Amino acid sequence: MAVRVQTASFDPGAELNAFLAASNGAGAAATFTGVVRSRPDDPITALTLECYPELAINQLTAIVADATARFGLLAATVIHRYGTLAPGEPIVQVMTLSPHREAAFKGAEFLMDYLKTDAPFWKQETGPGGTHWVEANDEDDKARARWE
Amino acid sequence: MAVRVQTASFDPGAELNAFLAASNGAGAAATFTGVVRSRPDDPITALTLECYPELAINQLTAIVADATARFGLLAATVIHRYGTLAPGEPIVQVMTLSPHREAAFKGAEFLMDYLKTDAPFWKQETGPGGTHWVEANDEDDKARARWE
Amino acid sequence: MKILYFAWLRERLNRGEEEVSPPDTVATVADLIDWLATRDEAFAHAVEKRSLIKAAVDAKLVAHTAPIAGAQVVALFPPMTGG
Amino acid sequence: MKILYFAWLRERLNRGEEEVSPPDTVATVADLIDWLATRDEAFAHAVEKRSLIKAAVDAKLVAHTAPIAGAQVVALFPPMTGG
Repeated sequence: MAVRVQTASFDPGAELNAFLAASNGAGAAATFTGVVRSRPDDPITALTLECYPELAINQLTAIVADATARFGLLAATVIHRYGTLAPGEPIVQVMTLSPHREAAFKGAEFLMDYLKTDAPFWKQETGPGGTHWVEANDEDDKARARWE
Repeated sequence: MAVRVQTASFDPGAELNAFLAASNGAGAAATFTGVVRSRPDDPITALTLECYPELAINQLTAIVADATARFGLLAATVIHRYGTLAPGEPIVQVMTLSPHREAAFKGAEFLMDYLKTDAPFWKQETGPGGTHWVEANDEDDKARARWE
Repeated sequence: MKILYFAWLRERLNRGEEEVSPPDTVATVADLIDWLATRDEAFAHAVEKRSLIKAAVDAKLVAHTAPIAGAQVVALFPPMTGG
Repeated sequence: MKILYFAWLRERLNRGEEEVSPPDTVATVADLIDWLATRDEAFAHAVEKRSLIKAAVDAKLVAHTAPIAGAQVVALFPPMTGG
């Protein structure tokens, strides 16, 4: 069980390999990697994430403990960056380990849904039209609500 | 869209990084990695996967095309090994890419559920008690049925 | 026509493939299984529970009702357990 | 008591933190927001829609009804948009 909140970049593949190396006989690992997106019709030149690190650590630790108990996970890791990121850079990675694939998938989805609404990060997008704060998304509230 | 059926081992993290490097502005990647499990109460010394490669390629290609259309995936990769594997070695990896996390997760789950029942691989476990064929699992049929 | 066998079906028959020339009356996968069973007791026993036998014709997964006319390779195997 | 502000709330107030000494009648997060609003028009305007303001007391996420007695740090911020 590990939670990391950092400004430094991370290597998604190296993190997955390190997670699997500690898997200790379990069979199923699910990984979610969120990267800074930029589409031709909505180009982004930079994404800045503001963070309240102490609260982020507390919230993510609680969410990981909750997911671990709820889905019987053998391990779970959340890595979340903040600061200014370029398109294509990884923002977040969630990894779960379970004897069976369903719990691994469900655990990773649960972690992502909760951290979207409950972890203190705020996104600010910079594009050709300037810089704006990303608004909280009703879809994210709905995604979280389905676990309740 | 890529399907690989191989006896050679693969590096889960290197595969994830290569997949992300081609992500081309999309935001959400889901990965499932299946590894040879071995528990103290049910130790396995080797797992041998038999395969019918021509049919495996055909089936996996069709499953990936189906998942791509169904969930609007921007990319999907399936890597599946056969031959004799040791505990801890990766067997299968599925990766999906989408603008949004829900489609990425659903696509990866769909691919795993279908390939469990519809791709021509057969597992044989070797442990202290000898070697036996793994029986097809009702749970896997149920998991597949939920998409129909 | 080449027949391929996989997994425990291959083991129980003690062969991974064979060449056969079924008569024209053998039109479907089901017919082929019936016909193979008349020639070989081990095969008849192994395929007793037909729901445990899956089939592919020329590397396409098919139902037992599928025709085999013109097929080069028919594969017979137990339910799949990959992933 | 230290107050922290984040994201657009921080920008609109033009400060990330401040030290305040609310009177004892300010018992909850809601009271604190009301009290801060009386002191500062920009703040009053920024928190007009109270449902858009989240709070943490000593790095624990809380409801507006939570007490602030003894708190060292109260953080106020918009809905979170991480992930």
